[in-house]
Amino acid sequence: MNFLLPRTMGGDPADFIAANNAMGSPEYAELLRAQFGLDQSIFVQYFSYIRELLHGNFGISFTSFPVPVSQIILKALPWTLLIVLTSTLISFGLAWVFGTLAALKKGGKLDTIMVGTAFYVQSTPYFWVAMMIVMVFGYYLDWFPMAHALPAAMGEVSNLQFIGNVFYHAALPILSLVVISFAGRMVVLRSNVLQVFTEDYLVLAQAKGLHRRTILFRYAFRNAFLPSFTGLMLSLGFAVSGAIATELIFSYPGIGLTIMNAILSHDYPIVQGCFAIIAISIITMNFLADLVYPFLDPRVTLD
Amino acid sequence: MNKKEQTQVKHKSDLRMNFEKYILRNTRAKIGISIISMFILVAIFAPLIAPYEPKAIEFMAWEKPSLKHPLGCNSYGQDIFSQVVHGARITISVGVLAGLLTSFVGVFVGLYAGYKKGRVGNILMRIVDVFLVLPSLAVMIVLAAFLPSMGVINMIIIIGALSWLWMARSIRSQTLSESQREYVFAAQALGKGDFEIMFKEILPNIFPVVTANMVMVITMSMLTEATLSFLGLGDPNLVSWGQMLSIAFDNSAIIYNAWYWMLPPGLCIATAGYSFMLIGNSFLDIYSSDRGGAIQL
Amino acid sequence: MNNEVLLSVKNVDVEYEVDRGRLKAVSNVSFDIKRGEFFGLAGESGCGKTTMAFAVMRLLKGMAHISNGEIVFNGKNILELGSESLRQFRWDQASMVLQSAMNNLNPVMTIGRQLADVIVAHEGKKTKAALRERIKKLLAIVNIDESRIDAFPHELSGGMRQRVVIAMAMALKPDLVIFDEPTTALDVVVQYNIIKRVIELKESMGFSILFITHDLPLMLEMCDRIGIMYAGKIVEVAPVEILLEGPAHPYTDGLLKSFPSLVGPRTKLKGIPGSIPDLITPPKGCLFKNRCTKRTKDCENDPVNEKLSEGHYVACFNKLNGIM
Amino acid sequence: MSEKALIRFENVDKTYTVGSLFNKKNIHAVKNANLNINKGEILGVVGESGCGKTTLAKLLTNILDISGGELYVNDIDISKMGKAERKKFRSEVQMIFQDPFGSLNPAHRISYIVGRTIGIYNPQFTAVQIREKVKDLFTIVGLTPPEDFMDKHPNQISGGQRQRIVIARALAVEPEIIVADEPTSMLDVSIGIEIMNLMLELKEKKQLTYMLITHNLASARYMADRIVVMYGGTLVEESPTDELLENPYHPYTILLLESTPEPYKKDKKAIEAKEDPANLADPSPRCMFYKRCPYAMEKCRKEEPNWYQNGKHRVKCFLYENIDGPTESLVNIDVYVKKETEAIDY
Amino acid sequence: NSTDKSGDKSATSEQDTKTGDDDSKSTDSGGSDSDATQAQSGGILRIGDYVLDTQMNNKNPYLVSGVWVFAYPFQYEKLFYANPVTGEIEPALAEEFTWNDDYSQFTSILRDGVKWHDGEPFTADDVVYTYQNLIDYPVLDRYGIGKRIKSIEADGNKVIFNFNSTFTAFKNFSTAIFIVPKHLWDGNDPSTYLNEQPVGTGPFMWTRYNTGVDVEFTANKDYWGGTPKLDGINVLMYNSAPNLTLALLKGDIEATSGAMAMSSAPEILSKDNSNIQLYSGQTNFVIAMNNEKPGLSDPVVRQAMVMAVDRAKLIAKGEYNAVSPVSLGWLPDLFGDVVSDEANQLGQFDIAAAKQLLEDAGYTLGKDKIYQKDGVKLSFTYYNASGAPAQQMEAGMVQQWLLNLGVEIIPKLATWPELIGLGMSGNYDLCQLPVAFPFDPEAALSSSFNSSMTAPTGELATGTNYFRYRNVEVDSLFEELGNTIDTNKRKELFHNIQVLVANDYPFIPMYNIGGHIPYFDDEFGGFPEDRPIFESTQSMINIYKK
Ligand SMILES: Nc1ncnc2c1ncn2[C@@H]1O[C@H](COP(=O)(O)OP(=O)(O)OP(=O)(O)O)[C@@H](O)[C@H]1O
Ligand SMILES: Nc1ncnc2c1ncn2[C@@H]1O[C@H](COP(=O)(O)OP(=O)(O)OP(=O)(O)O)[C@@H](O)[C@H]1O
Ligand SMILES: [Mg+2]
Ligand SMILES: [Mg+2]
Repeated sequence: MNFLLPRTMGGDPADFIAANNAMGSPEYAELLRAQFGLDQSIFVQYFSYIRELLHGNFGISFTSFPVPVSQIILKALPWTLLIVLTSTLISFGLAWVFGTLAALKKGGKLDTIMVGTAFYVQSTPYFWVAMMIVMVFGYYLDWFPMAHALPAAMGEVSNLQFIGNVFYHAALPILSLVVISFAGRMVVLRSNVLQVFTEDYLVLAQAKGLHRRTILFRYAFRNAFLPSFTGLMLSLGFAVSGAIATELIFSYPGIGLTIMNAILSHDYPIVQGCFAIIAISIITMNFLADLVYPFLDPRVTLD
Repeated sequence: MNKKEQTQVKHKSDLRMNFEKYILRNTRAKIGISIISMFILVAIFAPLIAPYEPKAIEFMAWEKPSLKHPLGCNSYGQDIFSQVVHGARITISVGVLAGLLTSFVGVFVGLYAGYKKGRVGNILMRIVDVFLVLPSLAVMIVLAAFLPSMGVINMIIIIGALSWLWMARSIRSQTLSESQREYVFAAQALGKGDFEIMFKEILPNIFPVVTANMVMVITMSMLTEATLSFLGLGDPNLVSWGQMLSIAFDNSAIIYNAWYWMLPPGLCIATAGYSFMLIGNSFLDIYSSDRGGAIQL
Repeated sequence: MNNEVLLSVKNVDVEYEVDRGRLKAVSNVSFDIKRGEFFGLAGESGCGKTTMAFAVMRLLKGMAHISNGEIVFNGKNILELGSESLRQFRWDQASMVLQSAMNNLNPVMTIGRQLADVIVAHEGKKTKAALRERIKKLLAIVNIDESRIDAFPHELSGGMRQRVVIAMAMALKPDLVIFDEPTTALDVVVQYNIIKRVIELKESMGFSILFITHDLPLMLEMCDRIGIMYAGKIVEVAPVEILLEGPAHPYTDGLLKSFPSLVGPRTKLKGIPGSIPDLITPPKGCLFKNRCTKRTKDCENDPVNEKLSEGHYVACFNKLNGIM
Repeated sequence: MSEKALIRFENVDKTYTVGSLFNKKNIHAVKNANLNINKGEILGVVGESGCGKTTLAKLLTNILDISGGELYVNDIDISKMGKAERKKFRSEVQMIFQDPFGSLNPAHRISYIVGRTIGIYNPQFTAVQIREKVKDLFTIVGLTPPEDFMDKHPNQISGGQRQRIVIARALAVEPEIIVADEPTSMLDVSIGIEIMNLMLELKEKKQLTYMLITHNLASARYMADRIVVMYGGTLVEESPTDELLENPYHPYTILLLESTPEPYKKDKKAIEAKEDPANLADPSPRCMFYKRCPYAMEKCRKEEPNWYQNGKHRVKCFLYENIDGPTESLVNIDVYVKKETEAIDY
Repeated sequence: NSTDKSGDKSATSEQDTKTGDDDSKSTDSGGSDSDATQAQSGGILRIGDYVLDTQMNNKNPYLVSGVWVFAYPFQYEKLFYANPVTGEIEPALAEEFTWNDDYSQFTSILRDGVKWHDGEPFTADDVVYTYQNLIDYPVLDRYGIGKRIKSIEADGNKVIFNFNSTFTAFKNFSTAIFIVPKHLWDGNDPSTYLNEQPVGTGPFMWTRYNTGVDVEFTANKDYWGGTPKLDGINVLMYNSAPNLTLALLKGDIEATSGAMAMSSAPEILSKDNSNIQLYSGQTNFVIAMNNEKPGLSDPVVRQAMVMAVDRAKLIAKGEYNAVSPVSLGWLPDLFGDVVSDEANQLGQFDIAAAKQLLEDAGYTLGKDKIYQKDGVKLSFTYYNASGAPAQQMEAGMVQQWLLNLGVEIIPKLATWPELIGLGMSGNYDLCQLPVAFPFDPEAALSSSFNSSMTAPTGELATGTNYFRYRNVEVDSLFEELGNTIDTNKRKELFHNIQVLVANDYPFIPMYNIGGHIPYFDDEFGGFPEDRPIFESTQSMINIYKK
């Protein structure tokens, strides 16, 4: 499917390149097609794709011929992972804390405001939030850089400076992702906590005369976290979707942007490669989650 | 004859009962409904409300808000207020239609896979899982690049094609648990057909979930429409809120301080989506408390 | 058993705020439990038993509140306790075992930790070894092997989980243990075993028990005294022997005659037709009058609690058996 | 009885497959069940939770397919029915469920719930006819006047009334056989006894055959002509009701009897038994009760006992293996009597 | 090294080019000589470009895909340089050239003292090697030069090209071929060589690429044209034109490579010290008309449609006057004196006249206010790029104008590759797309208007004659042009062709895309005006920090 999906797009990449560079010469397009291996039948293409995939190759990009797709993806992936993972962790942590606070004071002022805001933010177009963030923090206030993952002409710097720079530049993209994903997560965690509050063991914990702190941290917090753990891993797939707009708006060199451009220029190998990588990483994440889960929840066993 | 009439009357009162139950009793639902009705009214009477033709390139570019142009003019010299008013039409109808399409497919697949299980159901769910692993926005972009250009219909199909996945999943899990309930066994023991059980027995019981899901999908559809437009995959011949934002971004509205161009469409999307979410959420609340859900402690 | 009153519930009302108005789940309920007594509370579903028990633990929250009366425990009105003294009161003096064994324990903590929590919360920090020693002993009293101390709840059977909760309830040697339908989810055999054990513990420790169940035969076999609740009110309180001979209230009588028996002739039983009135808009007078075979026009008034003999109270105008 | 029984279970097995792809387990919920039910009889099935009672009921009503053996109703093998036969079968065998709250679809009015059932089997009926029929049924199950109930939703009536609707729905197809799975366990006793009375009454009126499932021996005694005791997926004992209570053969039956609270029985001894739930996932042949049985022998762990039969009373237990002819129970209650324990302190 | 200024004069029959360096330096630095001297201290100019990481992997100037074209002119040079601002061809690595009589042999005399960035001397062998690759690897040869070359010989500082036949346009084409160093390339397959560390002869050397952020270039002190005044340049990467504009206005960069949101032009120009350099380029944006489709096959209809479009307003509203107009004669200013003014005057906006034209030709307005004749209704599909809002806005304007005329438009969207596909196959009525052409007027015209460069609708065109334009007269002029050597005669032929084509109205002109380079000159000076700021090696060396 990875293979077919991009190929269903209309238009021929070789014609496109030829038209833009060689007065649309069909002979030239034909030469390009041969170079890309697009002159063979779709089956031959498919089998060579599979063969290469088994060797860990994703083929060679058309639009940046003759660079291997894996090289392109490997360069982009870390940046996307950085912002996606960091923002997921931050938003999850915040959501956890605020979700619990809101649940504790269900119906209270904080709760009403938090939940209302969360709903509202959830229905806000993501890219718009990002745009507003660029506008305010990047352009007008100039607190953070508006683009790039690192400063221009950075030169040699110490590791610490390097990391500092990385996060200084990732701040706005991460902030925008956090703002958006925080809302949804908070609502979910809040209702998880509320759900846990209705459990008999929590009633019993109260009856036991435990300190409020103990009830909250030992009994409510952890149990409320569990149901959303697997969801957390799955949500990374969405986060990548979110990354497309982020990277576009923040000129951030990640994989979302790579996909977007590859699709627009019909560069099948890159599209295929990105989809494969994303699918593989999400599947791996889920697998890891399944491995870790038994340690968090003793009810689940590993077998 | 008489009987039939009677049952119809009954039916109505049933609807009214549900209406009262789900909507009137719930403040949040009331707020949601009123906001959304306002938007729908604006959409319907757009030509009467909007002072100008939304696409007419008649005025000075970058005009600031004034009495003549409440929200100023955009970079081409189009009246932004008129565009916002007309945008309600496209954005909301894309949302609603995509929501309906999604619900239709999602409910069918979800019910089928959840109740009948079997091979077809399993394959369907496999497909759902496979697609869910891919970043949906990217797949939508591919689809957008693939489908022949048909404007709004295109947009609706693209959004619908992917958002039914979640819906099918949620309906399926709901159906799975519902089909463990004894009334389903009872229906089976009575010899009712599969489709009667799926649609007449199970569906009415998960209806609030369906509705809530649908409402969420509507919100998501409006957001997706905006995002796709922003990425340049929308239909430029239509004025939608997403399209407006897209053009605002592309034309560097930021450097012109054109908040009057960037804020209103975004706020409209958020507000409309918010009101849909309110409705959906209050449905779910009532549903779960109907099922003896959370008892407060 | 001595005659010292441990718990005295006086004219307690509990109301729930619901959509349609106020639901009086417990109204004007009074009863005493003596030190060392095994007191049962029986009645149809929804008659307010759990609400009553929660009121004694002051666990009612949110939409429920105790609108009237007092609950005197060991001479102190617990409705006046502040939050810290309430915390200390709970479990230390009165502990509770809830209905379903499955959900009483936190699924992600070992039972040892959960037992330790109780002890630490009330007796302060202790060394690990001392705690474990204490917990092992506790498990032993409910016949659970000490090797299970680090087990998670899901690794135990339903009966064992219920035993763990019982051990937990005993941990601080409280004066009162409340059982709210502790065994309905369990099989008769297991239920029988557990309750016998509880009685043994009670005998040697001397605490009192408030036992709530639907299962009247069980109660009759185990309890010293039984309160029968109907629609939020206690209609009769009587020692078991009196009930077995013949109750005074028509409702109690109907209830006792609803249970088929394993012995005696296989006669046809009658049951009690009808159902509990709506507690939000209760009818005037005796709440049972609509289902009562002995109904007279007196029943349009509120019946008052009458003491018939030591420990036997009834609220009815048309008492049975001529006991007077 | 020389004639063939109305319902015959012949070596019926049912296994559920559970677990994930890599970790499949088979749960043997019903094992090698042999059982006859005669026309007009009430058969009680008792046993602890999870021993397979509901499964047995669902097999008989064909909600579940059997995994092995044969199950005949009216001499038709119900696992091999065609479409028409199945429809006829559905009108012969009806089920009443444990949970009156769950077995009525909350989305429909009760008149629809019952009426639709009539409609399925009587497509020729007009709406008016159906309504009349529904009213009749409501009257039969004691919901009078029927007009008061017709247009209500299940959640607007009480539990006892709901269970009456369930019975009315079952009667709507005029069945021969009714399988009742703990029909009163969710109801208050005072209500439950009325339902039992109603069922008994209907049995006389309509010549019904019942399979009544309960975990309460006293209820079984109240209703049933004959009682089957199940343990761990197997039928361990079967006997006419009075005989079973007087002269229980199986160690488990006796444990069950002694553990059932009975305030009116004098001189009850305190008993104690091991708790060790039967493992239905273990496929090896054995007596399922051996772990808890005070009489357990080496054999019990390795083989499955055969039926020992004494007239209409039969048992699956190795204690009776070598007995010919009628016998008294070989199980003494004293094996369960609790030993004195020393004073407890902690 | 940069002493040999005399060589700047070209020895061709074309008029003298100005000797760029000295003149432009003196004009640009004008009254600020003190600044210019300070400039020796260096400074790094920051330029923003719309470029992606995927374009940074491959620095092979032969390749067309995945490369970053903007960076080549700093590093590599060609034999000659085509200046789009003046429309002239200037000497670069070749100082002079000579043709033989029938224009089948071209001799270029190379500049002395040129060195590669690694210090190796630049020789005739490098030029031979570069061109030989075009012959050996057709996939590198997008203009099909290789197949017209018979042989290439090096002779001291001369390179002699022998052609199969007359090849007057060779010099023009040579402005598109970057010369690569043989000593580093030899032995690699140039069609897949990534050229990780580019080594050229230009004024700036590739120093470092910081992934996804920027590329640093350092000045080549040994540059033959003089040591650049800057220490280096730094090109920052951006993902979109609006982001570039933002960065420019925020001051993160001093100039952009040319990519910018057109709508920001007025705002940029309103700032102090801001400039936008405009020049025409090698891409015409047009609304292609399929001359074979019913209705469109009538030249009168085409003419009326051209006249219905207000090109000036289109450029003003749609592109904020940051582009130059396209003439119906096709050739933009950069071709200098071969451009026909007469063709440029045709098809002026006049809806009334356009309507009259249609009426005169027998078209009548239907009930729906759409013209029709003989059952043919003037109703056309109009393909347009998705994902390009400005394009779409312009399409909307055009649609309105055509509607005013009485022509119905059914708009449709397609992705860029699909649009090109439609153009090639001719499966369209109207299609709004860019058409690129090389720096050779003959090739530019022929590729789009020679009937041999098209194919019947449904088949793929062999060139960019997407219009299905066929005119026997034009074809014969092309043939004549191919056999004509005389410059003046050729000029006349060019004019005639343009006028003929223009009178057939085969397309609706929109605008020409060339350079529109915004820059701020508050901190840097020396930006040239007579040549593109970045595209020309010569201009880059004079920019200095104030
Ligand atoms: N959280 C609540 N909100 C509103 N009403 C409640 C709530 N909890 C209980 N009630 C109502 O209060 C009454 C008494 O409930 P309670 O749970 O005390 O009865 P019970 O005797 O314990 O019943 P059961 O035997 O079913 O456990 C019932 O009518 C019930 O519907
Ligand atoms: N659908 C199912 N899938 C897997 N296992 C099942 C399923 N239904 C029942 N079981 C298992 O089969 C065994 C018998 O179940 P069954 O419901 O027949 O017991 P039961 O005697 O009716 O119990 P109860 O008295 O609790 O209703 C149990 O161990 C149960 O866990
Ligand atoms: Mg209760
Ligand atoms: Mg069962």
